[in-house]
Amino acid sequence: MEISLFQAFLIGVVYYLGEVGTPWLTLLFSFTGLYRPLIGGTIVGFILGDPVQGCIIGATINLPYIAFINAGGTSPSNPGLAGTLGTALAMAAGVSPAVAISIAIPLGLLGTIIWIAHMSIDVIFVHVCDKAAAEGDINRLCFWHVWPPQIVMAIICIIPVTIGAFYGAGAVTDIIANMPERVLTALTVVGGVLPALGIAMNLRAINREGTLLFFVTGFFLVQYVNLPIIAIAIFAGVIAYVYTKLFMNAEEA
Amino acid sequence: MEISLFQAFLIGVVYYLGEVGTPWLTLLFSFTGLYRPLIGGTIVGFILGDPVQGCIIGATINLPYIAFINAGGTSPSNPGLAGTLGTALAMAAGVSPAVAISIAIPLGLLGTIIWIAHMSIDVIFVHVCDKAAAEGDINRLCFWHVWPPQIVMAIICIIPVTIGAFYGAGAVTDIIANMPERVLTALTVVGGVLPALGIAMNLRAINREGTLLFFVTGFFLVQYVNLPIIAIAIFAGVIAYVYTKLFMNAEEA
Amino acid sequence: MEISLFQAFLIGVVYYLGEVGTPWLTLLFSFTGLYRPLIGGTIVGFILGDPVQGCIIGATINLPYIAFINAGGTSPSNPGLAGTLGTALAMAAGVSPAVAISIAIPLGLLGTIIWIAHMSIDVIFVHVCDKAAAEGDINRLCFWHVWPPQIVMAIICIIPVTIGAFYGAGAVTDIIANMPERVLTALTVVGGVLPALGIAMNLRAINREGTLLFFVTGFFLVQYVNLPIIAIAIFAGVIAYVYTKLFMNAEEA
Amino acid sequence: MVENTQAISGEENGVTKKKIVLDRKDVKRAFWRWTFFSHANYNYERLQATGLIYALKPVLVKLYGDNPEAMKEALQRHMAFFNTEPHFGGVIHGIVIAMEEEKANGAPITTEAINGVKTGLMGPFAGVGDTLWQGTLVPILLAIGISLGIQGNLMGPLLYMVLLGVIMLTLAYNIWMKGYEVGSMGIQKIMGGKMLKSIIMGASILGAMTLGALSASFVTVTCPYVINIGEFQLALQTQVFDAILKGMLPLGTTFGTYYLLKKKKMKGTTVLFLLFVLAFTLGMLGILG
Amino acid sequence: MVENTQAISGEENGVTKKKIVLDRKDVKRAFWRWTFFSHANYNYERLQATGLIYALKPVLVKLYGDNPEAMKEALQRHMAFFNTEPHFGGVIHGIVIAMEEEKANGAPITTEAINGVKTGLMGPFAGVGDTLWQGTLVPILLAIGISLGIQGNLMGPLLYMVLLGVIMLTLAYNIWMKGYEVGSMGIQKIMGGKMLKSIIMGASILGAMTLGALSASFVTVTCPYVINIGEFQLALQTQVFDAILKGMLPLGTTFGTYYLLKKKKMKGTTVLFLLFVLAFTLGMLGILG
Amino acid sequence: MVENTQAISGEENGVTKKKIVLDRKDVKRAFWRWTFFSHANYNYERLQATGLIYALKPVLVKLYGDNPEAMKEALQRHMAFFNTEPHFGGVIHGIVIAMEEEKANGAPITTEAINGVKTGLMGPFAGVGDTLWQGTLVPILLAIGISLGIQGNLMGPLLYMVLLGVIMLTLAYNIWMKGYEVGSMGIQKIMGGKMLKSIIMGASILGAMTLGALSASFVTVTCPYVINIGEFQLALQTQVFDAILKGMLPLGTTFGTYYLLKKKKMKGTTVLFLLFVLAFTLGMLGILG
Ligand SMILES: OC[C@H]1O[C@H](O)[C@@H](O)[C@@H](O)[C@@H]1O
Ligand SMILES: OC[C@H]1O[C@H](O)[C@@H](O)[C@@H](O)[C@@H]1O
Ligand SMILES: OC[C@H]1O[C@H](O)[C@@H](O)[C@@H](O)[C@@H]1O
Repeated sequence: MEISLFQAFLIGVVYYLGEVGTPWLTLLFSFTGLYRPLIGGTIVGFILGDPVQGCIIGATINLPYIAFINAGGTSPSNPGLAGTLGTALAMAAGVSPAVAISIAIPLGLLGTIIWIAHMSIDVIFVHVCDKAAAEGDINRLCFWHVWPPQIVMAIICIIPVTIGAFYGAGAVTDIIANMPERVLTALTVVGGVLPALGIAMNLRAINREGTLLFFVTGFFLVQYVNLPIIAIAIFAGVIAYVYTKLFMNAEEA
Repeated sequence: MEISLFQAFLIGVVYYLGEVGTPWLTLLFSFTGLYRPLIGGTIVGFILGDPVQGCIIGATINLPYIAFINAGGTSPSNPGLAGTLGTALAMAAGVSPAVAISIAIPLGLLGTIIWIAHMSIDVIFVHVCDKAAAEGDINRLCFWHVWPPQIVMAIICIIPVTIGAFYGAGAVTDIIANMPERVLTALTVVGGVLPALGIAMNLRAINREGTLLFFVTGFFLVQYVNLPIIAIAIFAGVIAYVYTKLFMNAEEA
Repeated sequence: MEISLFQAFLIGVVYYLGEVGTPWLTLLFSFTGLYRPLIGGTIVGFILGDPVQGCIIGATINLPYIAFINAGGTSPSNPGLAGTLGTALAMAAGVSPAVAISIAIPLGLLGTIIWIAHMSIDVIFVHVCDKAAAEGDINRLCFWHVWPPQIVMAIICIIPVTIGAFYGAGAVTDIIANMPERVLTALTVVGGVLPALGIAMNLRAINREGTLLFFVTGFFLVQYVNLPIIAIAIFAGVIAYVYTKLFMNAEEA
Repeated sequence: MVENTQAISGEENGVTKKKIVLDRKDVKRAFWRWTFFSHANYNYERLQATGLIYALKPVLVKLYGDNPEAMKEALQRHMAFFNTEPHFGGVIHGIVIAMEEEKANGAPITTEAINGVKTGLMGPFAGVGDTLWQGTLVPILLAIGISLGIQGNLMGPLLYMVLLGVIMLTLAYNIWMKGYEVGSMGIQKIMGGKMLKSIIMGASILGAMTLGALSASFVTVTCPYVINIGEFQLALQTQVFDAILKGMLPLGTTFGTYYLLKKKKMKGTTVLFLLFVLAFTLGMLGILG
Repeated sequence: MVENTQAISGEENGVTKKKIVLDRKDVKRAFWRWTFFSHANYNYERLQATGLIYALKPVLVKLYGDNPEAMKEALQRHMAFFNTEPHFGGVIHGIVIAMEEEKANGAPITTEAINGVKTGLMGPFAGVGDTLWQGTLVPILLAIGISLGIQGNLMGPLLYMVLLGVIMLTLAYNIWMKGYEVGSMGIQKIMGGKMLKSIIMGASILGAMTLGALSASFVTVTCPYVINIGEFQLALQTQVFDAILKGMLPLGTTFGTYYLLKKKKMKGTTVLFLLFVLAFTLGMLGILG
Repeated sequence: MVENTQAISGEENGVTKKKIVLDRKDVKRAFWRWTFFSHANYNYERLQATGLIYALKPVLVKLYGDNPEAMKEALQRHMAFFNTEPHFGGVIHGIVIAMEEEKANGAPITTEAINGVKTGLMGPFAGVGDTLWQGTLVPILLAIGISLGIQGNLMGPLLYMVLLGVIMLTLAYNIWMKGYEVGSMGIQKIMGGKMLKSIIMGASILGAMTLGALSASFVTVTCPYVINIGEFQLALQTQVFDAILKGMLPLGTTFGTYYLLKKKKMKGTTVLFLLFVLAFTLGMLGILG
């Protein structure tokens, strides 16, 4: 499959719209929307004319990022890039979803550069805002909150992705074609291991006594009782309520 | 199948004996005995010469009334009539258990008239008892507690059911024969929805903070873990004990 | 299969090394090691040249002793003898594991004699130690703690088992050959019932309010949710922690 | 009980009036009269009032048989509104018998005291009793009985009836006798202490969870509707509802019903009618099925 | 809120100064400005500081529009470092708006008081919010969405997005408005009392258990290695690991990762790199697969 | 420990007597002597008394080797009845060593104090230890080991032995050393505080639940009896017992056995005999099978 320059550009826009810090879709529909490969991949599929394939590949690429968390602005990876550019290249190269994952993961790693760049550059605009504040000029402050940062971000998001999508397809097809079976297996292993990172970072963010105990409970309810996530979330909700209620009841007695 | 007048009369007696307020079998074996279609239907089956078929139909009719509750004398339906007359008519018409349910449900609704009638008429006898009490005449009081109400109740229970069972069979057969498929499906839907009422009334009777939480737990243990009721009752018993123990432990500490 | 005198002697040694009170393997690897038919049987299998068969038979014989407990030196049975001599005779007679169990159980019963004997005889050596203590002679005390008791125990363990293994095989083969089917079934029933004793003794040793409740929970989690033991142990651990935490939290509040 | 009463009556009257002592047999007879006749004259105005008197007859006759005035008072005392769950609530009757016995022997027990016990306990024990009996045990046993019976196995109704009878009569009998034994003293322990509160709390948890299980097992609502968007077919039940949450519709139905009863304070019959019409209509339209 | 403020300002100034009253509309406008623009200038130095001011603009203009000095103060006040989870943390904004309103009407509310509320609550609500939103709800809905989407069912992404949007926006809106309603008084209840502690505890349990489930469902580590000892073959995965404990390797991997992050205090990127190299190498060697 | 002791002995004697300090090596040697020889002379009269002395020999020789009188006292002190679970109970030995060390260096520790620690702790730690070791861990690992072994997989016995050895020896060693480190001071914390109570409670819950699981998995009692009433056939096991409650008979058997042991206070051997005869007879009659 060929990717036209216009399609490549649209994919760049999708990536930009999903990045944390773009206001146009709200944080909710960007960071926990387009930024997730499940959504980003499907939209890229639409752009490339096959939403169903985009959805399948996006969903697969999303697997290692299922418990991805970005708390307080620290991020070890960039699922947004993995989901958009990753899906695009995978579709262009016509590979299976399992192989798509091994294209996407390195992209996710590379993507952190974009994140760090924008989080750093924005510091400049804050200082301009400081001056506006000192003068009591709220309009200027609000202008600098939105436009300069967004222009910068649009540039650093859209340009690389457009280029990557337009020129990358061929390169990726070549690399994949020459990759030994072993390496693909090894990359699948990597894909299976990576969700552990999101989960562990999440756990660290919770960071309370007894956390690991409840973690283990959820883990083995899946392993031995084979419950789906939603069922465990329900039971976890009940347990959380009961435990907290009994604990607090004792505290105040 | 024909229902003889004598059989019809016997079915009337079965209904009477199961009604709340008949003393002859105790409240336990009437209200939570013959009154339940599982039991009433089986006995009607005996009378009509096919206890196994009566049992099957009675059990089916009992489904929407499984959590039926009558607390403090308020009752939205009459499973007793549904179970006895319903089983009789269904067997006479030779219909499937699924259809039997749609004969029985309207009967259950009609039956509330009998209940309201007897609960109202008995008020008369209470006032006679008041007089006996004022005279300190315990024997007269006890006489009026039993005989007049029972005679009234026998009349309003046995006569309509005898008539219904004797004459109703033909009518029911006709109606069923001419009923479109759609309607039967719709009645099955009704049968599936109705247990919700008994359950909701039951829940309202419990009426404590946290009730819905435990309700939801039981619900999803069935949905996702596929436990039978008895297993859930056992685990619920353990949870009830533990929760109460911990709660009270804190209260008194 | 023939058992040579040397093999019979080795089996006696295995039994001796597994008995509670032999120091050479530590209590851990004797009492909860060789003493368990799973281990003892496998070793006897090695000696008789077929470790896999020994393992199968030992594992089977271990079933009724799975929750065997010996707390404070009181023991209703001797799994050590059942596991070693039992496996040896079963292998010699070439019987199925199910039959092996019915050879082993009576041996386990007989074995308590050996246990009682050594627990009684050792009292003598304690009195000698008392004298050593009164003289402040720690070397003598330590000598009497180890050597005399071990010599006695080696004798009462090794000799009977050697004789039993050497001469018993024939007798057992004969008995088994002439045993009616019924009796074998009945012995299987016995084998199925006996684990109840170990479990009940264990429960009695725990002996706290609420114990039976948690027991019942574990029981029905297996019956209705089909969880393996290890899963239940994990969930039990979590429950134990949570319950204790909430209980103590209330206590101290 | 007996010794206690004697002491009190002796001390108070100064003279040794003939003490009236109840047999355990009297208490048992009252139990059986109640078990059979509690609801024989059940009515909207006083509910179980005359049932209570009928049950207590052997006791009242023995205590007040030779004292028409006292009998009159006793009868009028118990003609008041009374309603409780008959099996667990039997503890109240046991206590009342013990109080009447003491009163008949001169203990200073007022009509108010007896009424207080009755009205104070009848509510809680109706709640606990109905939750455990009608609300939990009966549905559980019915679930077992129906599952056998629906296959034509007569053990279904039989097991249901036998298990229910044995469990409930054993409980009822012992609770009744316990009530008599603890008497009006023990009552304070039960009412004031944490026992009653514990029982209510435990029963409600047990009941609620079991009802949840019943709801999941016996409320069946499925939506066979399939949406067609061009060639894309979307089966609502399997591709939406089941994907989000198993049992979504039955749960929603049950909660909806509960909402109508509890927040909208509708009467059971109204809700029944509503459910009927709604389910029938949606069934006719092919939206539910 | 409004009446209260009036009373206070009236009493204090003695003179009836024109009172500035916020509309609910102003509060809602601020909510939407925040919802869209909270992170528009997100950066390492002050994080959401300018986002907060951008959101509060309609409020600040109304309150201090004719008072340049007060406006300057307000802007400088809010240029301070600020960061919280934007949906649950919206309660802080609501409270801040209520405080600014009172302050503008003369209540003795200091800059320190407003800062105290912001810095005191932003941490806890980041914790609770991230646990519930990113840590629990998003992964659950993703698990549902991915399981559909991976089969090519477009309901997967759709359901995910719709459910997430409805749930989070409803929550965020109500929390924000609640914050405004309780104002600075209610804040003490929330901060001091057990409510906040309860919410944090409950959220962490819910989150931890869900993460456990995710770990079991989505971390896949298996060892295809088979040991050959003579003719005896030992498949490590099925005959050792599975026999001891199902999911031993995924659990070990997750705990190992957690250990590196938490005890070794490694950065996420470092751990990612480590995992990548390790998994790749073991995969190449055929030890994992 | 060491510094502390020095201070005390120094102050008390006034003169700087040569202080005897134990090496960690001595404590470890004692641990291994105990691990091997605890039960070498196990007997009905004093149980592990001489085992304790055997274990402590290196310690006692170092502390009292040049003081025959003190040695005599020490030996007689420890010849008293002693029995505990050897792995978890090792904490007692650790404490005793620490106390002896202090005593030898002049701290005012009486024989009663040492005895108090031993008799006070040996019971609780036998309870906890037996519950966790024999009562929980061993049966769990046996269940795994047997399930493999019964299929002829030699990993069964191997895994059992290795896991048990590693877990228990690690625990035992650390508990022993911990006891020595906390010494007689820490003991008060353990005895008085809620820690010991917590451990006992937790262990008993864990143990009880595991036993329940074992009972369900390994007690097998089924009734093949079929009742014939005319043409109606009733299979007791499937149509009655299973319909009411899965595992009814094994549960009943276990509870019956428990009842005989606990309420009837029968001896284990008697119950074993009873069970044997009963099960055999019912098996011969075809009622069980
Ligand atoms: O941790 C609080 C908050 O920090 C940043 O604002 C972002 O990473 C948000 O997603 C997160 O909720
Ligand atoms: O609610 C208490 C009680 O009220 C009435 O007597 C009947 O409905 C009983 O079934 C119920 O138990
Ligand atoms: O009960 C404590 C202890 O007693 C004896 O020493 C033996 O039976 C041990 O196995 C047990 O742990």
